Amino acid sequence: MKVKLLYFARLREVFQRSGEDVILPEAVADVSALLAWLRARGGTWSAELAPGRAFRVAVDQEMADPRTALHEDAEVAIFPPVTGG
Amino acid sequence: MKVKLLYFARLREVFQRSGEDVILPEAVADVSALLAWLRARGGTWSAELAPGRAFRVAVDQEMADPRTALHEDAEVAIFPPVTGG
Amino acid sequence: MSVRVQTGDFDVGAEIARLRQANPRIGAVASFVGVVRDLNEGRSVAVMELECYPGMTERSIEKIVAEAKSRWDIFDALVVHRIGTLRPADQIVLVVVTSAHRGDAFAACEFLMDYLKTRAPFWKKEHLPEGTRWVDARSSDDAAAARWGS
Amino acid sequence: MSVRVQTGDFDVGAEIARLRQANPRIGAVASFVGVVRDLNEGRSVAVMELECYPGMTERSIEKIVAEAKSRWDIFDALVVHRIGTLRPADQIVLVVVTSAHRGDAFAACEFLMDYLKTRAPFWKKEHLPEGTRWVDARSSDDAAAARWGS
Repeated sequence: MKVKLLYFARLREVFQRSGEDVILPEAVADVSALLAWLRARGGTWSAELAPGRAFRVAVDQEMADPRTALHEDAEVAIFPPVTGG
Repeated sequence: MKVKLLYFARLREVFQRSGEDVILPEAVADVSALLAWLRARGGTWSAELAPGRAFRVAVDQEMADPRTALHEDAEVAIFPPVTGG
Repeated sequence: MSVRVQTGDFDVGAEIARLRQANPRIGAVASFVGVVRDLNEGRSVAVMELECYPGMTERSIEKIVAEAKSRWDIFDALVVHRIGTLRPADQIVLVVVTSAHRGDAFAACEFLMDYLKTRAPFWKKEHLPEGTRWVDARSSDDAAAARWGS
Repeated sequence: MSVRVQTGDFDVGAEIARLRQANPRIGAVASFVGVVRDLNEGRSVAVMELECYPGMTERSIEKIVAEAKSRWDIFDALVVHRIGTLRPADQIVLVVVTSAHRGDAFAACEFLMDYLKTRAPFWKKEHLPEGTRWVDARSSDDAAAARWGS
């Protein structure tokens, strides 16, 4: 399944990218599985996305939780807690 | 005792004057006595300033009550309840 | 602090800019503009007249501003209130409050407006199709002022 | 309803005038301007950068405005939020709410500001003398949003 990943603010800087198009294995069907898949990259990925770290996930521009399902061409954004204007 | 009387809004129109300089008898020393003295004029004065009618009195630009004392050259204003902007 | 009662109109943007000027600690500017509506209590209003008590009106507003400053952590407040003949869509009153944080700015601004509508010496006369009438004090405004526990 | 996220500055007076235009039933205009302070949590701030999530940021604010309209009796609301590089005294955010009466205008304006500061996707980076830092979410803002019981 192809999804678009977006990163904002501190996570954009730490991951050194604002986004990427990734092809997910069939087993990666929800946000929880996607995070595990990203953590498997190791390094900053496993550190920043570890359980207990403060980050948020949106799917198709709606706030998501670990059980939110993914779909072909989903836009998945990962970002720190918002800090307002 | 000489005092300056001011009337505002509806009372200015009913009394057909915006103010007047009056010489009060010696016995008229507070707001309550002043109102009785004005009511003694009869007509609209006794009607508009009757107990129970809605009006306010300020002495020297401070809200007053019946017991507020008058003094030489006091500025006494009588007006309807305020209605804001 | 600045309190003005005037017949002329005011420029909201210019007034806010002037109040903010030269205070880099301001983080929040709450403001309110009151406008003449074409309806009041269901009646069509063409023209209204606002009367004040020159001197006492300004002094009473200055006292209200001082009270707001003692109750909330605000830098400054501006009140501009018009008197004279006003028509629907005309601006009547402007309140601007500056603070470091929005909570104090909002609270002080609303507090000042509640007092202006209920306690400050202004009287309003409406020109209706069938003639003119002095507006009566409104109990809903009294209730708004009562919230502040004075 | 109007929601804009932009790098450029805004003109408070002109925005208020545009929102008021052609609605003679408006009696109350509450507005709020957020400004970059030269101090944040006691630290001197020279420059800050604001980042948004293009698309989601606008949509989330539009939803907040729709919620404000369902909660309070208001005519219209405008939100203008800047992103990019901002310096002390720069305007960051403008919220304007029009209503027949002041209570609804104030409440909706403060509600919108609380949500903008806590829920809308914006991230702030400060340039301090010793380097840059991403600002952490503040618990006082969370408390302000929690008041609205959502």
